[in-house]
Amino acid sequence: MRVAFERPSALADIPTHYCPGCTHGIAHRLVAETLEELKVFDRAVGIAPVGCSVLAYNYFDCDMVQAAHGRAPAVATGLKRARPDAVVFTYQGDGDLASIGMAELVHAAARGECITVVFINNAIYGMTGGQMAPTTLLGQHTSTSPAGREPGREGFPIRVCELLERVRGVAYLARIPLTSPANVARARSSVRKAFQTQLEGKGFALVELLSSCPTGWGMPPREALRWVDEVMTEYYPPGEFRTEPGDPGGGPAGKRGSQP
Amino acid sequence: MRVAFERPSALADIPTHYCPGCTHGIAHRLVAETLEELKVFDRAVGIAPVGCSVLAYNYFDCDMVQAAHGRAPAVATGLKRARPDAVVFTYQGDGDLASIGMAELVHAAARGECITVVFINNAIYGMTGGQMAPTTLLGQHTSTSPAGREPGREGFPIRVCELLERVRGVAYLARIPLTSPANVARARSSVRKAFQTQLEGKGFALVELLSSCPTGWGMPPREALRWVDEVMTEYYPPGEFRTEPGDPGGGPAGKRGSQP
Amino acid sequence: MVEKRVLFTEDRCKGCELCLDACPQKIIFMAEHMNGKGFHPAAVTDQERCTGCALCARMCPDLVITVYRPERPTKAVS
Amino acid sequence: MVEKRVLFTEDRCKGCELCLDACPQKIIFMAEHMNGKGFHPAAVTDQERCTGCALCARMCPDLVITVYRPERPTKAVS
Amino acid sequence: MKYEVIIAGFGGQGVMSMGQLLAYAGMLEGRQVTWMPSYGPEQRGGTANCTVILSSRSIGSPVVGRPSAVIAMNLPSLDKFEGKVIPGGLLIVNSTLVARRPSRDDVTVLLIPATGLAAELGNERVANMVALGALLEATGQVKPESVLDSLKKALPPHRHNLIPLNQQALERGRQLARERLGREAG
Amino acid sequence: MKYEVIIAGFGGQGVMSMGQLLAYAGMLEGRQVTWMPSYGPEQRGGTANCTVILSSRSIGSPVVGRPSAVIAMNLPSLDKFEGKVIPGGLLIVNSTLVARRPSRDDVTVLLIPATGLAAELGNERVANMVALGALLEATGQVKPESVLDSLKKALPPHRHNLIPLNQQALERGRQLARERLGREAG
Amino acid sequence: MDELVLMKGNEAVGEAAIRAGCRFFFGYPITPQNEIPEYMSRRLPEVGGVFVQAESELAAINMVYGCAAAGARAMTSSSSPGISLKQEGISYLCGSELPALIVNMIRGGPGLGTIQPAQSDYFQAVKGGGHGDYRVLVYGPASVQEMVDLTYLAVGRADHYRNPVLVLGDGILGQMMEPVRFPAAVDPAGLPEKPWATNGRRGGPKRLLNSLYLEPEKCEDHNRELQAKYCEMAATEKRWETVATEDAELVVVAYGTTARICRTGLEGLRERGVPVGLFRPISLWPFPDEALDALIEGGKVRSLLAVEMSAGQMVEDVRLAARGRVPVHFYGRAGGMVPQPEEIQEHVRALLEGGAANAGGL
Amino acid sequence: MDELVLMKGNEAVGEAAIRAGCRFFFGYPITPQNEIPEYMSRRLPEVGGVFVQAESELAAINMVYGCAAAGARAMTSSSSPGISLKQEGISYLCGSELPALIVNMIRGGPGLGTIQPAQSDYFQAVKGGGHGDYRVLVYGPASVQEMVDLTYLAVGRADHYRNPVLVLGDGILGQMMEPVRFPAAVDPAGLPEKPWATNGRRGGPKRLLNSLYLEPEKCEDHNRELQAKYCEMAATEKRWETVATEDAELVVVAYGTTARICRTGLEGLRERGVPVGLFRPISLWPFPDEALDALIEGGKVRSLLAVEMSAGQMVEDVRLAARGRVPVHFYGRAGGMVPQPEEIQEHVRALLEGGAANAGGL
Ligand SMILES: Cc1ncc(C[n+]2csc(CCOP(=O)(O)OP(=O)(O)O)c2C)c(N)n1
Ligand SMILES: Cc1ncc(C[n+]2csc(CCOP(=O)(O)OP(=O)(O)O)c2C)c(N)n1
Ligand code: SF4
Ligand code: SF4
Ligand code: SF4
Ligand code: SF4
Ligand code: SF4
Ligand code: SF4
Ligand SMILES: [Mg+2]
Ligand SMILES: [Mg+2]
Repeated sequence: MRVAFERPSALADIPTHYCPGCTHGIAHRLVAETLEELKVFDRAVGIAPVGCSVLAYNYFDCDMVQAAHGRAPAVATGLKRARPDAVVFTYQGDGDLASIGMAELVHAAARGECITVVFINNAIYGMTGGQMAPTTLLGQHTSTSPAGREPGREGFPIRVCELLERVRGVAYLARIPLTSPANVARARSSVRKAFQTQLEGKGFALVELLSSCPTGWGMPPREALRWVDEVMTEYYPPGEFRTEPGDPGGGPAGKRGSQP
Repeated sequence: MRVAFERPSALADIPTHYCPGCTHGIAHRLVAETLEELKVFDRAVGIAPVGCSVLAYNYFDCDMVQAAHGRAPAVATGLKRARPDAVVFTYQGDGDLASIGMAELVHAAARGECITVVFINNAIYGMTGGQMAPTTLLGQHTSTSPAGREPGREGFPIRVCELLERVRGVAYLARIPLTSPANVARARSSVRKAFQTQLEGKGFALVELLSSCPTGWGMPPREALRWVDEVMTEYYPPGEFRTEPGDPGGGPAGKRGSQP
Repeated sequence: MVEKRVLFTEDRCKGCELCLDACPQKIIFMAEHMNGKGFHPAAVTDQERCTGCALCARMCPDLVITVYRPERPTKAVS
Repeated sequence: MVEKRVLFTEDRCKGCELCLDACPQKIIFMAEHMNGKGFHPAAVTDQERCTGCALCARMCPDLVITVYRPERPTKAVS
Repeated sequence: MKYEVIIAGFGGQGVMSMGQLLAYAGMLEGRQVTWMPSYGPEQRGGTANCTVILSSRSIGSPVVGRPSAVIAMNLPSLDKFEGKVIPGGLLIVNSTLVARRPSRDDVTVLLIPATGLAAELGNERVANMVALGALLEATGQVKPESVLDSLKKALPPHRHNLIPLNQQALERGRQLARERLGREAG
Repeated sequence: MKYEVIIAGFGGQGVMSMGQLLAYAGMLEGRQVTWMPSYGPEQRGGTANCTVILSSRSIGSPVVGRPSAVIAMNLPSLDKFEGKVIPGGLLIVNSTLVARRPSRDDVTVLLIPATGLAAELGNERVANMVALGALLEATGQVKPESVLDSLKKALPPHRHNLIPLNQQALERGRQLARERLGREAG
Repeated sequence: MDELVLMKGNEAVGEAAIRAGCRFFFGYPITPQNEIPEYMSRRLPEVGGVFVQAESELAAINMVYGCAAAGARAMTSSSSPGISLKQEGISYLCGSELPALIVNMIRGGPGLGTIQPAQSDYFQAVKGGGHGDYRVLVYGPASVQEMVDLTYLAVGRADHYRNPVLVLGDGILGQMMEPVRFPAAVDPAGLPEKPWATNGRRGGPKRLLNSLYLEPEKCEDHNRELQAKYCEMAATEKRWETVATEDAELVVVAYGTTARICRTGLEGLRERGVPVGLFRPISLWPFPDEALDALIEGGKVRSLLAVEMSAGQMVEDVRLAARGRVPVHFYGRAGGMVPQPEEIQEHVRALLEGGAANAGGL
Repeated sequence: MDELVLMKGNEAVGEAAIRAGCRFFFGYPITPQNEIPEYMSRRLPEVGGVFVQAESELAAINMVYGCAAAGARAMTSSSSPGISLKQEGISYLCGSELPALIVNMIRGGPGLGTIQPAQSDYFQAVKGGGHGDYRVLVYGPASVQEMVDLTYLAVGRADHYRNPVLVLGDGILGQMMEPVRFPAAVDPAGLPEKPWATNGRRGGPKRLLNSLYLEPEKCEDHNRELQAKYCEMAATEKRWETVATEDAELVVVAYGTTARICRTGLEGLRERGVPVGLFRPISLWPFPDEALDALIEGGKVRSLLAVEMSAGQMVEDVRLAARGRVPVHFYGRAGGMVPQPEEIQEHVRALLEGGAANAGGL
């Protein structure tokens, strides 16, 4: 018998602190497998965020730096500029990346920093106990949107890929839900492309993984995955938004008014 | 003889500190005229940024608040939430709004705050003496991009309207150059719409005014206006990007994948 | 006794049941007993029905599952 | 002497010349003398050629210009 | 006088609310009280605990190194807190989930199969009330009625249907403690 | 000994570089020097000034309340600094642009039509060198050769063609000062 | 709600602020103070108020700035790293003279540190973590009831002085429950007008809220006025408590949670006849130095022991007050560790026996 | 470049950092230090370095964090409001024990304040404007040459201690030109390896840079180690200068720009036979307290006068060192106003004649 599946060696062989059924674990594995597959584990440096995945610094067995809440892209910038031969990735939740860290994200993208951002969108602040995230859906109840998110009060959820799609400097951009073996396989291929983009020096790469937070959502894990598939993907359509660098244009009222 | 044109009374009758030919002065006038025209001067509160226009607090004769660099949209949010009947506008430069203030901008937009943002894009940091701005064009020489902005070193210029076009919560969005009487008339109509959007409670409104900084660019004023028309508008196409609230969608690779 | 194709590191299992839905053979079930962490761990007894497709393992957030496959490749999805 | 249609508050002028390009009549010129700020101010002497269109005023960043128009509207752009 | 209790168990076992009920009851009886939870990032599967102090005088430290009593609802809690009970103190152990016997011989040990008894009553979730009943019986710190009064205040009206079950569980705990302590019904 | 000069004028008149040349020249002559600009947000049309101190001992404050000499290249500068020159000090006024006569009678006043003379030499921008020449002549603080040496160091090689013009301007200023002071050529 | 209720410190802070007429909360989650925003998101809509979860602590403090500019009573809360991010904003609030309630439930640092309680943000709070010469009134409550009372007071004092007021708690005070009674509710509609508030001229004179003074003379004048205000605060806002200091030879100086732990420890020593007392600063800025001074001048005190959940910060203010007249010792725990009464007792005993040196703990 | 050159303080700082082997600059424009980023944007590419204009001060300090994590010598600079925004980042640098050079060219505050020089960020610098117990080595240069020397030193000390070092200048020091001589250039390639740097394992053990310690015991241990390091710094890094203090009855204590102004003033007094001296702290943290102590113990000094461009911040450290043995007076200017030597002279004379009270200026 040969081994058809085993723990990637890029992940430390210790139990994680994540809740039962939390897809952070799947995302970790995809990154670890990619580091091995692309043979870059040895020059990889990961930036752990502030969020449930802060302890990712213990799980990824490569060099790791813990960053202040939201600032991982800035930390990654400093690191990558000092060591262009390092393979630098950040691993960030929606609160970290899209709320407090919005400026650092957009500017790292616009600078076209050759880094890979793994973005875990679980529509909530898991770590701090289930508060509203910038990606919390309309109507979703959280501990700080107790009556359900209502645009007039709590505003609209932010779509990170759609936003970054408009930023020149971005070279790869995709969104995949971590909800089934097929989707996980797709996610893995996207994670791989996001690292390859860095290796080829093309620019900024981000993969958004639609994830579950059974605890924060108050749902059993399987129901949580169904909710991702049925509710989240409606507002956050999966797919590849960008696969090459270039000028995304835009322009007034849909016209692509600008030259590349 | 009747008066065909005179200083709007919403502007204090004092000389400004702006350099000769700086279009900040034109932008001021457009805002002041709009406040009068819409008869909202008396309940207007302006938020002055940090930038050449910091002293706007002296020029606009309505109530004014000076905000920390980049935080005007957050200050406006606090003010508008406390006094929904006030007509709140921020007046911000490109450094203030698109660099240090990127997170506050995107989030005020996503919350759909009923405020009006007047955005002066002059592709440079005027106040501090001509450093690179997030909107500085590729190839443009500034005191911190002395060899000309080069994407691999200084990244790409950010298009604010194109970016915000993807943010739900935005209700009005336009870009106009302040380069000729006809364009100034267009700009005036856009400024007016941006205030009307607020009055109708529709959501977040922003007008980007392509402006000149003769001093920072090292050009005579008339040449500077030509540069706006000939060079800036190429990367920053003028026009209305959004005239109503609604879901801008987006979606992977151009597909509009999401429901409104 | 058949050779094991799918192995669960029981003490790492958090009983989330995500592997259940992933298995095309529907052979994974939750054990009656509790593991050291207080969870009912996932298990497979019907080892010969396992195709070694590893779909369960790819959905397990906690790397509980190791999968072996006979040297001659099966037809299952890889 | 003709009634003035366009009036320049000379001391506020910064000599930027933006009004020059704006005037369809091309009657604005920069004066020889300097104002208190050290700039050569803009001026119009050919008042009767002024249509009162106010385009100059709408381009002036410094609100130097006030424009008057005969009560009976002219044909000029408003 | 001051009485300090640490209540510990898995996240879902209701140890926090057990402590709150005790503190609330103490307050209703006019005593000084504090309730202090352990808090941490959401690390499910870990153990949670809280400290309740009941006192006739104003309470200094809400954090207690050596409690008068410990309720251990699971094994990790017993492991962690067994050694901390003061000599002569009380140690209540949820014997349904905890296989081993405590090793302390200088404290009163009450083995209460709280989870089992709660299951018998139809809902494992009231295991905390069983354990609390045992504590009340063994210490006499607050009256069971005060705990029930607290429960009424704590539960929203539409949940008041749960009160009888909780009362039963509390009684069951008291009864068993009485038996174990060889006391007569009071 | 310490010599303190304030040089003031419009933004474009080269007052800053005039100060820097003076300081550089002082440094080349082995003296202690400081150059301190007024700095502010870019408010064009305002006045700019700098302070140069030349001293045989280490310099304490680089900021000077009462300078030994003032060069006023425009009217606002004269208004602002006229009163600050120490009694017995020197006041150089760019009389091309400044219509009024200074009112101080306890200082040496040199009216130098610097802008006019520079225009005569073909470039208004060397007015600062004319004024500097007058200062050198009147005070003897540094040698003209040191200023020219400084100029060579300060200008990039492709601008060295400007040196003769600057030298002429410096000379013109010295000459005029000599005349005004009733001195013989040195 | 005059009755006694059992409440978490965090929630009590929120309710106290509402009672004091605060209807606007702008904040961002961070442990161990999440119950404050969570409570406010539930409660404020019930009383016609507004809760906004800001995109960051930085945005939150600037929303408070805008809200206060409009004349409303506004607050924010956070814990250590989040409070660091507010430092520029706090300096601006002081510069523009805007009232605000700021709550810091301290956790151990530096950096991400730990989420457990600490008192290591004392310097930042009382000396000023932001730029420029400014002062913030700082209260250090020691119980949930005092959190209520001082929060309530803070809201009023902020308006009175047009200055931010900081309530400095810690993880324990935020997380613990104690019985509390709430003061009478203030109706925000009944509060006096703020003529300086920028809510639209509405026929009146133009108002400007600003901290920029390009001319240094004007900026110094402005600073002089601010300093005069701080002097007035220093003269009138000092608060403290003493326990058994009359005949004490050794006085422990501690605030907040640490003070109540020390009290427990000292009660035990007193029972055994050890002549110890407790001096508890309640206002941390202004530090109640004259009261401590008087204690020293009383002549009985032979030494002071500052106890903190930090590496030694308040102890500097104790030393400043002591001016070398009596030795000032220090005992501290850090990184989320909470001292136990027994430790305090041992340390005091060692000191009285002349054992411990002029440092300790940590 | 061993020759003397006339250079602006801001540019000299940049060149000194490069000489010290710093090849990475991350910053954001702000007056009065814009010449630092401008100089670096020109110079760094010439020496194979990298200049990044960050989107904000916050991003800049976090880029420094990442760059330092990779093992490189990195720096940032700003002025007061921008430094406030870096406080969280500075706390993180200390927590993760990362070296960095930070330059603050102070301007008057609070809020937007003024762009003119001040010393009102002393507390923030030396007490810690961020959260948690941490210390940063702080140097206060008084001339352009000293800016060069101390910046050069700072880069090395930062690496030595794995701790940020702050150079605290002001608008004057940044804007003025003085002749300077540069020390020998350090080749960054020749610097010792940093085994802790996270630049990819490359066959070695895993490295982690982190400041989170969820268990308070571990967090306290970490704090204990940090404190031990700070103690070592306090024991070995104190720097100061004295001028004519041997027989001085009144000693002025001042640092940076203020110190050189005081020196001018005091020279004038000395010429007239007034027995005054100057004590100039060069390291602001650690404050050279023992040296001041020795001066007081010397017995001649009858009073101290702290002079600052602030409302009184360093004066607290002077008081702590004086421990009540001699009176400590204060004279300050604020909001961008620079004291003149004559003011100092007058104030000193008034003090010696017993006129002025224990406060002054402002
Ligand atoms: C400056 C700062 N603000 C706030 C926090 C508290 N905090 C920790 S994690 C977190 C949010 C985590 O949410 P997210 O990024 O979505 O990650 P998740 O836990 O959902 O994976 C917050 C607000 C902090 N540590 N630092
Ligand atoms: C926190 C902070 N950072 C930096 C500055 C310095 N600063 C003042 S204005 C400005 C940029 C102005 O540029 P922009 O917003 O484009 O306005 P402009 O002057 O071009 O109109 C900067 C960086 C500051 N005052 N505060
Ligand atoms: S709280 Fe949510 S995101 Fe965090 S570990 Fe638990 S399930 Fe995962
Ligand atoms: S520097 Fe530029 S933006 Fe500022 S006033 Fe001058 S021209 Fe206008
Ligand atoms: S390997 Fe495939 S068949 Fe075997 S248990 Fe896992 S999912 Fe089922
Ligand atoms: S997916 Fe993994 S953790 Fe979840 S039940 Fe299956 S084996 Fe256990
Ligand atoms: S009003 Fe019209 S015609 Fe008259 S000067 Fe102005 S632009 Fe020319
Ligand atoms: S546009 Fe205005 S400021 Fe410019 S030259 Fe004409 S009148 Fe003067
Ligand atoms: Mg999340
Ligand atoms: Mg700009």
